[in-house]
Amino acid sequence: MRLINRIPNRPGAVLLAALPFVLLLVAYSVASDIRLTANPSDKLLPAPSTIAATAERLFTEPDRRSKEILLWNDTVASLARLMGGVGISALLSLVIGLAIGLLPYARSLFSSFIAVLSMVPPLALLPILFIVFGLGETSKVVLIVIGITPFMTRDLAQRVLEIPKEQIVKAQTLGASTAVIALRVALPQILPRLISNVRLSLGSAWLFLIAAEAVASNVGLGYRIFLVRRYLAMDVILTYVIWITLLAFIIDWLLKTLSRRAFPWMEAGL
Amino acid sequence: MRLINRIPNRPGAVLLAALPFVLLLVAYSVASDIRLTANPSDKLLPAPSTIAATAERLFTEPDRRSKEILLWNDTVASLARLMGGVGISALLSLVIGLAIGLLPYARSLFSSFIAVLSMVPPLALLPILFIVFGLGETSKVVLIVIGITPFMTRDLAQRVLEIPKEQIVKAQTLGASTAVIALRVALPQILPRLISNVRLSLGSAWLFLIAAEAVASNVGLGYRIFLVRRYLAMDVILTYVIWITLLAFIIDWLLKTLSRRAFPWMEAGL
Amino acid sequence: MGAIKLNAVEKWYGNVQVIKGVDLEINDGEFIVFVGPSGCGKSTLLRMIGGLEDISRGTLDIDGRDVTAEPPSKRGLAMVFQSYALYPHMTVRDNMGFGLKTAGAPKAEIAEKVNAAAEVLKLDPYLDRRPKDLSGGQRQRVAIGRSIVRDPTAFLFDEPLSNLDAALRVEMRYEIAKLHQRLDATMIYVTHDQVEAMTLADRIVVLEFGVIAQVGTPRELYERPANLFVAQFIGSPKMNILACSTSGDSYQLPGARGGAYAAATPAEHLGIRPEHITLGAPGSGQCDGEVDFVEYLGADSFLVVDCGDLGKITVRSIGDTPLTAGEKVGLTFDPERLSFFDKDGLRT
Amino acid sequence: MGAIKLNAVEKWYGNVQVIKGVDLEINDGEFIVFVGPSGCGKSTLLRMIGGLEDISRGTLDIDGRDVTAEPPSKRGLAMVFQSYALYPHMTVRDNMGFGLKTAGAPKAEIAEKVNAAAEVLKLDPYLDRRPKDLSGGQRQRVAIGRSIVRDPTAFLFDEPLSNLDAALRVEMRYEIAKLHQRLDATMIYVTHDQVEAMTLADRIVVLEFGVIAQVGTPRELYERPANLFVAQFIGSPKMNILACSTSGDSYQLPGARGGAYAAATPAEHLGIRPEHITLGAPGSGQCDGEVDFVEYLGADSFLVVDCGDLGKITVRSIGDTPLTAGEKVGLTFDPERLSFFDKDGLRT
Repeated sequence: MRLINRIPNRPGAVLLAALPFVLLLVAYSVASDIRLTANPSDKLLPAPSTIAATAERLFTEPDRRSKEILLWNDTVASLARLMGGVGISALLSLVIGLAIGLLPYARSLFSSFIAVLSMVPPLALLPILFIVFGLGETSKVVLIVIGITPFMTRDLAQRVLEIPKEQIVKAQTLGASTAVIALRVALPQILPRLISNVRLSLGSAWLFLIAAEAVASNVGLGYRIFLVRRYLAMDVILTYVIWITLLAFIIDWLLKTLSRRAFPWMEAGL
Repeated sequence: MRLINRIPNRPGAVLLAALPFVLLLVAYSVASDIRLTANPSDKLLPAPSTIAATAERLFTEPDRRSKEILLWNDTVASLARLMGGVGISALLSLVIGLAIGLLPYARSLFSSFIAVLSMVPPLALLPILFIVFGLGETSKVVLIVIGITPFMTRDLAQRVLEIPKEQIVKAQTLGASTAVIALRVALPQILPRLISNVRLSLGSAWLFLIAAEAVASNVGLGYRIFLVRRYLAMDVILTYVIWITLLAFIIDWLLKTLSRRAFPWMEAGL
Repeated sequence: MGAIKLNAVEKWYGNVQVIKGVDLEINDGEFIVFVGPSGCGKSTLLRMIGGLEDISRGTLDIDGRDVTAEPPSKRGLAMVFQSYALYPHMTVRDNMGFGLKTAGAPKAEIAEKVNAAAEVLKLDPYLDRRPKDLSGGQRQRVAIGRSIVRDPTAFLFDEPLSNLDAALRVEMRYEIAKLHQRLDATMIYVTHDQVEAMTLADRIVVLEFGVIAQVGTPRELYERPANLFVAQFIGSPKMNILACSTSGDSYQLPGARGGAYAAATPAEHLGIRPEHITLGAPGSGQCDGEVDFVEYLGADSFLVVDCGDLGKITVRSIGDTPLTAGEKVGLTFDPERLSFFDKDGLRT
Repeated sequence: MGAIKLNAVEKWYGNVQVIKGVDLEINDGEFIVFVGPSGCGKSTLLRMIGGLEDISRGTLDIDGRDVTAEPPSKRGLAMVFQSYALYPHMTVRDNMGFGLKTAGAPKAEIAEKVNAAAEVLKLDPYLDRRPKDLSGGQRQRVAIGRSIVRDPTAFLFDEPLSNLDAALRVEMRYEIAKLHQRLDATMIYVTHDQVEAMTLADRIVVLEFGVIAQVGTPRELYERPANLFVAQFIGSPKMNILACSTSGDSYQLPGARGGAYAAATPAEHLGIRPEHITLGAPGSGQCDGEVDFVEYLGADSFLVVDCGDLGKITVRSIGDTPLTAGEKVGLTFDPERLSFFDKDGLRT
């Protein structure tokens, strides 16, 4: 029987799916064990137990100087920047995307500008943002906005253009004005797409956030990771990495659930 | 007549498309002029003529100490890292993507691992890469590979799964083995997609490159931008930003042309 | 009221003329069907009437008023699309009430009119569903309902049934016919399906390359096609067309026997439909041939008879036929049912 | 050689039984058509024969050899899909030669066989094109050619014409019939189109919910349907089915006149096709009714006659009809053409 037709049975599939994770864990544990045996003060591959202990300390014990739990402060600061940037981008892309998709004049005006804009690597603009907006919150939020708005706008505009011509024509023969068509015909149909765009863009948004925080900040998840790198504090870094991944996963799941709840008419809509 | 039906005529459309660029240029010139009139040694908004002069100097005059033209050194170093990372990612994603798409066993084995992997913000891993691989070239290339491979792999696997079942079945009834199906039926059909994936991923690859160079390097486009930020050398930064954008545009155009030349059967293929 | 008049209407896309001067008067309450092969301009003509395409030259009158320059929303016409064009995010009720709501009608009036239309179209149980939860036929009914609610001057249908399967198509065809009886509104209907055209139309307009080939009742088109194009386009299987010559009051077929000819002008083509030929012994009737193959369809059988120089002639035999491939037969043409065409393809 | 035998073949998906024990013998060189409504299992059955679906229970023999456990590539069958399943990146030549190349045939042999198949299918001019540059009909021919090249034991067609437009469908139907004559290979053909089934098949297999409802020649199915399902599935417009009762050697229709009845077992349903009813004055024939509406199709007209308690009866009138809606008529059933069914729907 061809390999192509060999299908693992149910428990086999679960086992296979778990395999890479298990292997990774085992490999790490063994490597960590070997290094620690050779040099008990080695910090490069801390034992899993050390990581767990560090994680517990980070989540619960306040900093000696500030009396605050740094991890929670970092999380709140980073999430605020992330939400701010993504929220502004979503709003901008919705408005401009609708305009480009519906109005030929807006299409002529914006589309090539946005196409050129999307070719500029946003991180290269970060130094300019720091110079113009200073090292504060603004430049971090603006970096996220610059980074993800062009993509979201182009995609939403495309989606508006994909709305069957007949729907727009029918609305016109039924007496709808441009505003009514935008708000009652086009907008509801691109809202689900907006959410899926936000989900897709969140990965990039995290990148911009971490980059900005790494370069200049005094609080935030990205700042902390790059700060503790100097002390080779692998246990702290790994805790933060896992925590960020978990946050990303939860946000994605929330958005997916929202989309399914809010737009039940979406799948296979004609 | 509804706004929705007003279509600009040909010259009008060109004019409209040029408008945002012209406005941006004019606004910059005016702002620069005002600041320079107030303070002739202001560095924040250098006059367009200053930028042009700087650009000419950067492209042609060698550095006094090293006797080499830094911009070309930076470009070569950055492009080498970019190509290395993207090349490795393309190869990896092709092989793993084909395996996941064609073989149920590989699908069980890899797909959830890659799904989890793609949720980890790669920039958060950068400190770990620096610690593990040191500050040299390896960690920069690995960052790019980690950053873009999961997305490309998932997309290629998806594309393989989208090849109509009948094509695979037909190949089997015509006596093709798994290897023949992979190499003669599936591979040629996903190659165009690989190129479009590379095009899509290059934006991210540039980001990872600039981020890695900004944090730790001694040559490279990203390194230079963040270095001169300290001296507020806006003219240098702007030259570099425009140069990076141009490079990104040229690479994209080359890939697009390659794809169109190499896969003429692609569009509307059934 | 819904009388529509097209005066020398033309459509140009750049230098390409798609509609080449169409004159047509449609009476109030009439059911008109546009048919023709793809690319003949039937949909373009409908969209020009609906105002979705500009009229390049000529004028369009509705109820005696020139509406050539008016936007679609002012013409009072309702278009029903092949793709339904329903709004996927709205319920059936909201879809049907959309036009009234944009017109600012009071809620009670909207509800009343939507319910009335839903009753006519048997959509009452589905008013709170979304389009994706409906079958193809139900979606098409919602699309029609959305138009009914606005009391249009006329309905324009653009291949409304072509996305439905065969059984549903027959059913919806019947429902549209009933709807026309009940509303008594003018309807213009575009289709490429002959059966739809024949069964629905008061008059059929056959288009060929942007020109009207013939306008007439289904009977006129079927029995007295005005030219070779209409003769071959209407009817399935196609009318047999044979080369012939005429002299005085008789016609001749090459290598076969002829018959009486009545028209004044000479003809070069003879048309005879498969059901107007009877099979007999070789030597009888107008020509002889050999059965090439037989298609048995149950109610009828179609025989393709190879008549040498005359070509292959399709003959209908009612019910089954005792003939099989290879047998020699004589073909008798019903003299009442012959169509003759001159060298330009026009009926003599 | 291509004799295929299904022995009590069953298909289960978990707890759902899709094919419920099918026995069928297909002779070498026969053209067999599977028809049935969607969901009847006709495609599943074809895919089981082709080896694309496992056979849950029962066995499959090809030329006397049990191939139930063999993979598709060992059965020597060639499947032609509705979607063509051509390789978009290969030329027509490479698509057609794919099977030979994987089998390691020498280049000269591949070229020769591909050219031979291309000639049969009139594909010579297109050998260097890619699928996207071909029309639908040409793509389907390439798909057939790819199968011919391997000299299969039998061809399996899965609704091969359903993606083509009406005119092309008629043409390709004719070509498939010719191909069958020329290759003389066993062909199994799945379709939901009755006309394809009637005109192509040596024998038709009608499936209903995974069970064979009837196997027979097109004539047998049309003239002597074994049960109510086949009676109503084959034929368009449908056979009229009326409630009736029998006593001894006569049958009665509620509120109308009956006639002679020959079978031994009592019947509860009478079936009569539209073309086997003649129209006469009220009071004549089996029942009276009022014309509800008339559909004129040119070659025939169909009258729907409202017969009160008996329901609406469709009657074919050859050519035109003088009758119009509202007129009273009497319906005479051709006694030779009546079908009777008992309370279980089986022919008496």
